[in-house]
Amino acid sequence: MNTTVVGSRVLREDAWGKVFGQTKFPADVNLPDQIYGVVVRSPYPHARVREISITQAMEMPGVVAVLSAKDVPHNSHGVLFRDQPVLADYIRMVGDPVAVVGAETLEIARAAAKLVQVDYELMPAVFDPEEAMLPEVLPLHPELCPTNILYHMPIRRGAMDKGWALADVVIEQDYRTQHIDHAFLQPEALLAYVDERGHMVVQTATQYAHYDRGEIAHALGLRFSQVQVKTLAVGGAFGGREDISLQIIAALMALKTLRPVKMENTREESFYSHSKRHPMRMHYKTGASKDGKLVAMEAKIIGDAGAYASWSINVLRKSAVHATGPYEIPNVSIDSYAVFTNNPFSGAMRGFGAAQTVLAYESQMDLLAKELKISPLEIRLRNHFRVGSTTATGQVLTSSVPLDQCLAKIAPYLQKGEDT
Amino acid sequence: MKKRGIGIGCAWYGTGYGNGFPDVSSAFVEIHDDGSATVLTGAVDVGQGSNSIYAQIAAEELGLESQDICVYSADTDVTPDSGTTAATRQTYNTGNAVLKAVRQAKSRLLDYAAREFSCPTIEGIELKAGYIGIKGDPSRRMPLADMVFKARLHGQRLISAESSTARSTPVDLETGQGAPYWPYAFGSQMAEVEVDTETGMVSVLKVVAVHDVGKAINPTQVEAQIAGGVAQGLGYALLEELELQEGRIKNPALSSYLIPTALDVPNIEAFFVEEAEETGPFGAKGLGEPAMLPTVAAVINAIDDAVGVRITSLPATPEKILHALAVKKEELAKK
Amino acid sequence: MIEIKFVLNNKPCALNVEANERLLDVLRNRLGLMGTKEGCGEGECGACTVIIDGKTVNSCLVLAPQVDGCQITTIEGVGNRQSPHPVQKAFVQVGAVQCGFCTPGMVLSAKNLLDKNPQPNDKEIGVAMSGNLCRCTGYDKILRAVKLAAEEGKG
Amino acid sequence: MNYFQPQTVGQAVNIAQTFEATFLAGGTDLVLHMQTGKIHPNAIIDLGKISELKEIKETDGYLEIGSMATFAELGQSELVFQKALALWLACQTMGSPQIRNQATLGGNLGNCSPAADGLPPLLALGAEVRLISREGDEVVSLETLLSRTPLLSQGTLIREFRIPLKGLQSGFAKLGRRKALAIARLSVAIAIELEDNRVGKVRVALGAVGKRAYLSEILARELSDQELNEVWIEKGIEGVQRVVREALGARASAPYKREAVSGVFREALGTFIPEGGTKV
Repeated sequence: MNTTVVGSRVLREDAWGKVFGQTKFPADVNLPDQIYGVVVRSPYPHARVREISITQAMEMPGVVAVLSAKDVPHNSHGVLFRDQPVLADYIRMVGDPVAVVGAETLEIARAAAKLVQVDYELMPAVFDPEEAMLPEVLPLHPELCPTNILYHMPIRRGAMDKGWALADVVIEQDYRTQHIDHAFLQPEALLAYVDERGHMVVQTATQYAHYDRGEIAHALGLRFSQVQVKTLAVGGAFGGREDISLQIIAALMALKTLRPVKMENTREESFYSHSKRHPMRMHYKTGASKDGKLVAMEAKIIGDAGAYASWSINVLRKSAVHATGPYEIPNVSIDSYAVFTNNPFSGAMRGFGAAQTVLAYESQMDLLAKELKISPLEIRLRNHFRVGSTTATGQVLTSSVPLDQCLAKIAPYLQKGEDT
Repeated sequence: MKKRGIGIGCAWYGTGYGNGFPDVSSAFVEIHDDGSATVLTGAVDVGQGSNSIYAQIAAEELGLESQDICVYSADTDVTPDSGTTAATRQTYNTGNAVLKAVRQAKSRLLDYAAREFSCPTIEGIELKAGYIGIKGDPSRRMPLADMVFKARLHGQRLISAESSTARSTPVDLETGQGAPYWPYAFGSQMAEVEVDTETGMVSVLKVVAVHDVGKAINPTQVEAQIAGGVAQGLGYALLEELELQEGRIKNPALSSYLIPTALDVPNIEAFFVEEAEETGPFGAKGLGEPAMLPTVAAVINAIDDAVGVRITSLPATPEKILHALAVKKEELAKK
Repeated sequence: MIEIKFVLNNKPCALNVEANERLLDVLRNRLGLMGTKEGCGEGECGACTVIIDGKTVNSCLVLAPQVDGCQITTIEGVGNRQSPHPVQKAFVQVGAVQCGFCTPGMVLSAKNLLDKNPQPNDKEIGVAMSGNLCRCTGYDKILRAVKLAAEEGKG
Repeated sequence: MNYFQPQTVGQAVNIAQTFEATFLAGGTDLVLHMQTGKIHPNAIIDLGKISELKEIKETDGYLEIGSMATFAELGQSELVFQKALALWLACQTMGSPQIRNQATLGGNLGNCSPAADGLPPLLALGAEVRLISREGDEVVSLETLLSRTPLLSQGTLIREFRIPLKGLQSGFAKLGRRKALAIARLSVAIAIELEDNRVGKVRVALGAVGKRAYLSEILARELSDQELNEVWIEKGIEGVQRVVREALGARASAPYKREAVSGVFREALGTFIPEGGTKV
């Protein structure tokens, strides 16, 4: 198709404001008479909140309000299930918010947050996803699922016994990936206020303003039409701004005090207030025939969902669907699991479940190539998806599968320099 | 000793929410009296540049320049819902919604213009370089602004609202069979590394990344997405790890949770392959997430190529590499 | 309170500050200069970079009274839409800007480098930019932009 | 909180005698610690306006470095490059450009982190430190100073570092997790008397293998007065590994560091001996 503007190196209009430092991120906006919100977070991974004493904090001059679970009209939010409390009275991870302090200055709010006394009843915690899968371990979300296995996705294609019979070479190996933080440069920040219309306005950085609006409205018992989420410049996201972080807490404070509320995470608070990339344990067994064709693959993938569901079901589904890599394998058996633990909750992050399995399936390819004494490029050329290929889920790729072109472009670069 | 190795990694990625989840984007468009236009969408530009992509799509369709288009996004009082900026879906999904909306507003203009030019079908009308006129007759054209203004005086309003939905179906719960995502994006990367056999330190010397984008709506932004993805992939492969102790984060700081600096990222050669995705706006599909996928594999495979050890758990720290080298040495000694 | 006087973006400035106030907070909260960003608060990310007496520093690690008598340049003092600084122009042209949070600090580090060393080599550019973290760009376009700005400076 | 900004060393010392104050050098550690609440100074004496503390000069057989000289200034100094290469090298990789512009050598000693980049080179080069306190001036070897607890008594000002110019050749290498903004996981500074291929006196200092940087007497003994050749290098590597093993004992980082130190030692040698120290 002939295009003139599409396909051209048009300059980004927003870049100018950014190079001059004019672009407004949520931390950069203020309103007269605003108060500052600071969250009190749980230091324990699994506990019940017996009691919160706010007396001392409230006595501090400049403190306007201290709010906790009992102050939230509908105390839940979440992208798939509303399993995450706005302010928790039942703690499932270190960093769960239990209270929020609103004060005239940030310094007062921080000092007062230290004076909020929370009496925790500690409970046994589980941090290893495989241990968490055991039936005798206390389920973290009995209302969602009877055990900590939030999700299991099986993929069955072809016949495994037939597949293994065709395999001349088999590689079996375990792989592990780690917890990753998005580490976007701009920590969470926002400004929430009730405007002249009586509407709740939240100016923030998010990946989905309309979702935030719905969750704020739900938690506070407002109509969607009474809540405005206005996205300011977003200082990086990568999946870490999909779940609610401070939005509802700030809106709640603004609603209760009728003062504009400014909140800004420190970097440390930021680490505790958004999701993480799922660490995964992957057991892979892959077989190829001596002509270098993949014939069978089995994989078991366990993803640590942490304390809340967030996107875990979708993430582990994506892991399973992509577990073969971009290769045709006629006989496949894949099982992926999302498991609750008392670790920081896992959610969306760039790559979304397909990032972890790359380590496994591409390592398997190189290991197979070595056994078969063919080059890493060659084994990929013999197996990669083309138009008409069928994936492990039985999906036929009907168009636009130019992996061959990608490999052709890469091939000339597969030469290395000298050791030193 | 410092040993070099190269590695290759391939990846694929099903874009969109997938599994039959309604994956809908919306857009409002208004063409103004002076021939400029405003696009409203709920799609948040998180820095990747989606607003600029929508401006290009709208400008292309209206025969305007990108700077003639104002894109305003993600204000719930003003803009329609366009879904999450996630799942590598905003160029594709919201791009499609913007294109549909622009076409709808444009078709009203074309209808009006066809009458003005006494042309029995809008097929005979074209928008080009700020003008509207009869295809094949350069003498019969007028500035777009004049036509819009005329239309306005006749009570025509060139506004529109459209949605676009990606195709996806749920998979079978027992067998996982189904067509969960569309489209899929592909990519391949090569990494060259140098491994210090005494310290286990890995230097990445070069990365070449080739990605399938359907159509590069903005090549500069494509390259930028690729380089950013590679850098995150390098962090994932070599540096980053949240250290937990009983659920507590031991390194909740940028001085202890280490991401790559400018000196840790090598020269990145970014290429893209354009094979039009027929369902995408101007043939485009998404790139955001795929850009970071192959890097991990390329680096881990390159380490093996360099020093003959297979690192199976991320990140590939110097400790793990030295340990693997020691184990290998022991095994060789036994033989 | 301590009275301090300094030159900020070529204009004299005097104000009273607390001994333990950070320069970053003074710039943002007292003077409304929001172009200087806080990304980590520990001198790691460089988003709060300013130039003091010709040297880039992290304003989150500077106490306000320390700058008494100094010349300070923040991003607000570098270029504008009518006459962008060559570094700013190059950042836009090359596409070195994504989310933009690191950008002001990056621009200041690049400007300072070119002020001192108008023709830096690749290594010098990399080192000069190594105190500014970016999570979006992979630095590739940023380093190219600095190079372009240096080349433009030649002519 | 009181804040003082003296113009001379004398004023600074006088203030320190009157108030229980904390000296502020570059501030990269102090300001951070104040912000996180780790330190609550009663008063601050900002040394930033005392120009005499910033001097880097050669006098009477010594390279004198004022305590307020920044890592950037040292790293750009031709004199330091010529006379104290190990220190110059350490100044190239410490922190980031912004940190190097702010952080001072005196602050590096005062804060005295285990991974302090400036200290191993100073130890290897045999630096002395001139301290000023109410008791008066004291010149003490850095090695002796680092054995004191606390390092400095209240109100003691680090005036300057004095590196004796004995024609030592020196080098430095550090191992971090990344290439900038890296805290040393290991650092090695070596200074030797070198005549043709004959090694005279040898001093090896290590960073990040104990609470403070330290100079290894054992290595000095084992490596001094020998031919510089492959055997000597291998002996050095073996020695330095042994030292690290003993220093770290059962610490989790020990197995890695005692291996990796060989590469760091080799790299440090390579910074001043041609052929990367692998061939002589």
